[in-house]
Amino acid sequence: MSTPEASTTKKVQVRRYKPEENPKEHYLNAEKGVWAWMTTIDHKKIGLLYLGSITFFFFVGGMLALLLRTELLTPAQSFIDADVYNQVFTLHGAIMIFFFLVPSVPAALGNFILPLQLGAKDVAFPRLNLASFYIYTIGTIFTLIAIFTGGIDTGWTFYTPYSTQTGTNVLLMTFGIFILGFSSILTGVNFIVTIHKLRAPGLTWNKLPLNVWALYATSIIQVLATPVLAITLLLLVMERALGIGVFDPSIGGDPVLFQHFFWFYSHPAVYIMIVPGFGVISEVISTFSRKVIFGYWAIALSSLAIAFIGFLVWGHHMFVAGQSSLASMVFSFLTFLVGIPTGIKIFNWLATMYKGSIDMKAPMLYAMVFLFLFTIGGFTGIMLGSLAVDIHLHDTYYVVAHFHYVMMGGMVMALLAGLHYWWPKMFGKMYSEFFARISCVIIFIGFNLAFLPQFVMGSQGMPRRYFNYIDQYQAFHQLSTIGAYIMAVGFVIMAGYMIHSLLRGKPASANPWGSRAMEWQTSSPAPHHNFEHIPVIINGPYDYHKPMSEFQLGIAHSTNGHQSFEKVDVNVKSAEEKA
Amino acid sequence: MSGHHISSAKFLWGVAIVLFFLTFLTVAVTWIHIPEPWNVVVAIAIAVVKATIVVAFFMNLWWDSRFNTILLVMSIVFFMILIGITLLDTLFRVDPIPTF
Amino acid sequence: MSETSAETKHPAHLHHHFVDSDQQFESSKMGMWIFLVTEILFFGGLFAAYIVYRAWYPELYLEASQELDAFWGAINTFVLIGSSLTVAMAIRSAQLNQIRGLIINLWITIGLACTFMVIKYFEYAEKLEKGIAPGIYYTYDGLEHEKANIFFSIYYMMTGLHGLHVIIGIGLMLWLVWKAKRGAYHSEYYTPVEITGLYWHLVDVIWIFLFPLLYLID
Amino acid sequence: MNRLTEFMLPPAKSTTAGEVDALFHFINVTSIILLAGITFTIIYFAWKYRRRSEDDVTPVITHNSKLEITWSVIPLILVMIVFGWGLSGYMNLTTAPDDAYEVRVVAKSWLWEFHYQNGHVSVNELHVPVDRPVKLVMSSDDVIHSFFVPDYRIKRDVLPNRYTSVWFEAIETGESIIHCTEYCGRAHSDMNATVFVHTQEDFETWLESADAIDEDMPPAERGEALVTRSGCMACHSTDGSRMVGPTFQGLWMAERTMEDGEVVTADENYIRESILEPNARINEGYDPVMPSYQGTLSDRQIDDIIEYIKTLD
Repeated sequence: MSTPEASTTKKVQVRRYKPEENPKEHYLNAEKGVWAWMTTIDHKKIGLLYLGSITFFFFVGGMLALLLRTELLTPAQSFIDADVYNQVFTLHGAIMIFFFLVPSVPAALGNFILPLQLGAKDVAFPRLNLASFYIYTIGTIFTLIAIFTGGIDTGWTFYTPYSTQTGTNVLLMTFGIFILGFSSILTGVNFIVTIHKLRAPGLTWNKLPLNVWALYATSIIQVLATPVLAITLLLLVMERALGIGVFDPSIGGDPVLFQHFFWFYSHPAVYIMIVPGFGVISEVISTFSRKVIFGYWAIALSSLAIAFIGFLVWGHHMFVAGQSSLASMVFSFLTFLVGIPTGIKIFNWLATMYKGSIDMKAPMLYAMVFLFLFTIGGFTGIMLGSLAVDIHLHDTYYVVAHFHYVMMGGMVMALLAGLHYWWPKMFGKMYSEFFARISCVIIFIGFNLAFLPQFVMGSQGMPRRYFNYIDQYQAFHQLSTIGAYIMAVGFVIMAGYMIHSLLRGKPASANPWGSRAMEWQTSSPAPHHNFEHIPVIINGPYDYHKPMSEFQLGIAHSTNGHQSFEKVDVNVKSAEEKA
Repeated sequence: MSGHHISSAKFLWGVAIVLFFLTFLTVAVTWIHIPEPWNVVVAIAIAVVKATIVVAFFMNLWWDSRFNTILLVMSIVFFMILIGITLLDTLFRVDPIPTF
Repeated sequence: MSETSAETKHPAHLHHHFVDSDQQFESSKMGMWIFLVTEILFFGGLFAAYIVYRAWYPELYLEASQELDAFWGAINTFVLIGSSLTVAMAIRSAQLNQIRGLIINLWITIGLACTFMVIKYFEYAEKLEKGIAPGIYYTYDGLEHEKANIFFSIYYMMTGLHGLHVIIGIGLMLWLVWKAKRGAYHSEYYTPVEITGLYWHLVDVIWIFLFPLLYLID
Repeated sequence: MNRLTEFMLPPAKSTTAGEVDALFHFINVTSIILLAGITFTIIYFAWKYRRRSEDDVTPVITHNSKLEITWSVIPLILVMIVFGWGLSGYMNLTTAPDDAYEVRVVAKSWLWEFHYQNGHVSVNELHVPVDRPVKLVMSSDDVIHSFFVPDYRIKRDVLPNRYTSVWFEAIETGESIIHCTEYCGRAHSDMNATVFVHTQEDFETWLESADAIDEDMPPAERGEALVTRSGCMACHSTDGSRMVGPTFQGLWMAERTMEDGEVVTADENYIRESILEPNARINEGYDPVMPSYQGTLSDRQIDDIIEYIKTLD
C-alpha cells in the first residue's frame, strides 16, 4: 500500500476467515459507560450517535408537520395563529433538512458502514469524526436556543429582505446552521480521504460497493457546496448585524443575489440528501435479488454525473424570481440533463431484478417503495423544470408535493431500507419481519394519501406556506392531513418493533441476507476493530456467482494471535490508485 | 515518495525572490495606466502566476500526488461555475420601465 | 487510541487504523487539501459578490479603491510572501531533523504574521477614523457614489475574514512551536507542520488575489 | 382529457394558458405511461422472480450496452422535447405585445395596489378589459412578493429594488383570484386580490367613474367601502378582536399607549398620520409592519375613513 508505483498484481498469502457467529465481544460492549460513548472515536458508535440524533430530529420535525397538517384541516385559523404557523413550517423545513436529511444517510449510516465496506478499521480521521458530531451538536444547541428566544419565521430558505427585516431570531438560527455546515464539510473530508487511502488490499476502484461510490459523490458535493452556504449565511448574519447591504435592497443590495448563493448550496444539497440513498438502494436490490448488479459503472458514474450536473442547475428555483431570461433558459436546459443519469439508475435497478431470486424482506420492500415514489418525484421534477409550466406551478403545493416525494419518498425510504438492511449488523438483533412489512405498507399508504392530493391542489393554484386558504382546497387538505396521521401510525409501529428488537430481538447471524458484500463477512455486531483480520478482496461485491468462501479471505492481523495459516496464494491488485 | 520532497534553501529563496519581483511588477504596472479592461486582466494574470508559484513550489504540489492537483483545479472550476452562471443572470437582466 | 496497543513496529505517532507512516502522512495531506478546497469556495462566495458588484458598478470600484493605500497593501504582500518563505523553510528544517531551525523559522513566521496584522490594524483605524465603517455605520461623505458603502462592506468582509484566518494561523503556529519544543516533530513525523504550512500558504494565496483586486484599481 | 383538465387545473382564462396546459398534460400523460410501465415491471419481476429456494442460482448479466443506450437516449429525446416546448411557452409568457395596456402594480405587506394611467388607484382589485393584452409593471415597497393568477397561468416575483412585469390577455369577462406566492410574513396567505375582467366599454366606464362611484353615499358609508376595498381588514378588525394591527372599534378619541410610552388621543390628526406614516408612532405591543397609504388614498378618502371609524363604538 505504501508506494503508488506498486499498482501491478502481487502475490499475497491469505486464509479463509469465517465470521464468528454471536460473538461475546463486539464493538457495543468493548467499552462501557456514557463517558465511553461520548468520547468514542469508533466510527460505528459515532454512526449510532448520529442515528440517535437524527431519529430525535425526525420525531421533532414530524410532530411539527402534524401540527401544520392539523391546522390546515380548516381554511381559517383553528388552533394556532399565523405567527406560530409560520414559525412551525420554518422549523419543520429547517430541522428536516439541516438536522435530519443532510446528516441522515451520510453521517449516520455512512459512518457506520463505510469503513466496514472498505475493510478498514476506521475512517481516516477518527477524532475529526467525533469533532464533526460535536460540531453538529453545538449547531443544534444554537438552533434550539434560537427557537426558544424568539423563534424564526423566514422559511428554511432565509430569503432576503424578509430575513433581514423580520423581528424573529434569524441571527442565532443562521449561525447555528453555519456551524452545522462545518460538521457536514468535515464528514465529507473524512470520507473522501478514507475512500482514497484506506481500502483493503485488492479493493480496487472497480470493486467498490456502489454505496461507497454514492457516498464518495455525496462527500464531493458536501465539500464543494457547503462552504458557499457558510459564506452566504455569514453574509446574512452580517447583513442583520451591520447592514452591509450586499443582499438587502433597502441599503442598495440585491436580494436575487442571495437566492443565487443560497441555491448554489441548497440545490446540490438536495443531492447530498438523495445520492447516498441511491447507494443504499443499489446494495439492497442486489442483495435481495441475489444477483450481480446490472450496469455497475453506469450506476457508479451516474452518481458522479448527478453530483456534477447538480451544481449547474440551481437557478431552476428562480425561474420567476427575476433572474434574466437567458439564465432561466440555461438552467432549464441543464436541469433536464440531470434527469438522464437518474433515469439510468432506475432502469439499471429494474434490470438487476430481472431473473433474480427476489426475497421481499422489509429492506427490499422499502426499496420497491423507493423506486415507485422516487420515480413520481422525478417525473414531477421534469414538470417543474419546464419553464412554461413552472411559471404556473412555482411556489404552489405542487412543489411541496414534489420535494416530499423526492426527499421523503426517496431519501427517507432509502434510509429506512438501509436501516432495516444493516440493523442486524448494528445491533446483532433481528426485528419482526411481519411488523416491518406492515408498517412499510402503512407508511406507503399514508404517504401517498398525504402528498398525492397536494399535486392536485398545487396545480389548481394553492400557494405554499399559506396559513389560510380558499375553501375549494379544503377536501384536498383534509385528505392530506389524514394521510399524515396514517403515516405517523406507521412510524409508531416501527418504533415499537425496533425497540422490541433491541431489547428482546432474536440474535442475528453474521450474514442473515446471504450477501456477498464485505460488511457481512464479519460478525454481527461487528468487532471493535471491524475485522479480526485484514480482508483481502478478489471479487466484486455483487459477484453472486462466486462461492461465499472467496469473499472471506484475509491476512492475519499482527496482533490478533492467529498463527496457523491455511496458505492460499491469490493475486491481488494493489488498492492504491495510480497517482 | 511523493509526499516528502525536500527543497533546497537556495531554491526556496529563489521562489520568494521571484514572488517579490512579481509583487513589485503588479504595483508598477498601475503606474503606466493600462486602459480598461486590460488593467484588470494584467493584474489578475500576475496574481495567477504568483499563486501558481506558491502552490507549486511552496506547497509542493509540483511533486505531490496528482489527485491533490485535481482537487485544487476542481475548487477553481466550481468557483468559476458559481460566478459564471451568476453573471449570466446579473449581466443580462432586462427590467421593464413603467411608462407612467 | 490504540497507540497503547502492544505493536512492536508501530511508532508512537501512527494511529492504529493506518498501515504505515506514509499512508498516514498522505491521508493527512489529502485531508488538508480537501479542506483547502472548502476554504477556496468559502472565499469564493465573497469573490463572487465582489465580481457581481464590480460588473454592475465599475466606476464605484475605481472611485472607492482610491481610499485604500496601495503602499501599505504592497508592504503587507511582501510580509505575507516572506512568511510563506519562512514556513517553507520551517518544513525543510523539520524534514532535515533540525528542530532548532524549525522553531526559529516558526517564530519568524509568527512575527511576520503579527506585522501583517499590525499594518492591517492601522489601515482599519485610519478608515474608521474617517467614517468608512462597514454597513450602516458608514458615514464618510468623501465619495459620491451612492453604493460606496457596499464596496467597503465587501472590503471589510474580505479582509476581515482573511485577517481572521491569519489570526487562526498564528494560533496554529504557536501550538506548533509548543509541540516542537517538546520534541513532537522530527524527520519521520512532521505532518502537523506540513499541513499547517499548506494552510498558511493558502492564506498567502488569497491575499495575493485580494491585493490587486482591492488596492490596485487604477 | 377534459375531465382531467377540470380536475387538475383551474379554468384557462387567458390566451397563453392553453399552451401551458397542453405541455402540462403532455408531461403528465407521458409520465403516467412510463410510471405505469415501471410499476408493472417492479411488481411483475417481484412476483415472477420471487425466491423459490435458498440455493437459487442467478444469471450473470453485468450490462447490455444496446439496452443502456436505448434507455438513455429515449428519455433524453423526451426531455429535450419538453425543454423546447417549455422554452417557447416561456418566451410567449415573458414577451408582452407592444400594444399592451399598462397597469402599475405596487405590492405592500400585505396588499396589492393597482395604479392606472389616469391616476386612479385601486387596492386589491385589478380591473382590466377583456380581449386586450394587459402588461403589469410591478414593484414592491418592502419585501419580495409574487404575483400569481392561477386562471391565467402567470406568476412573477415582485421585487423591492427593481421592476418586473407579467402580461396576460383575458378571454372572458368575470373574476379570477390573485395570490401572493412568495412568503412575506404574517398575513402572507391573506394577501389575495381579485381580477375583474370587463368588456372594453364597461372597463372605460369603470375607470372614469371609479373615484366618483360613491358620490351619493354618506361619508361614513363611503369610508366603510374604502376600508373594505383598501385591504385594511387584513390587519384591523371592526369588532374589537386583536389582529396584526389594533382594532378600529372604539378607536375614535380613545387614549392609546405607544411603544415609547407616549399616550396619544386618537383624534383626526393621529388617524391621518397612522394612515400616511404608519411607522411614525407604533401602538404598544404591535409591530411596525403597516405600509404607507401616501399616494393611495386621497385626503377626502381619509376623511371618509375617519368618519367611518367615528361610527364604530
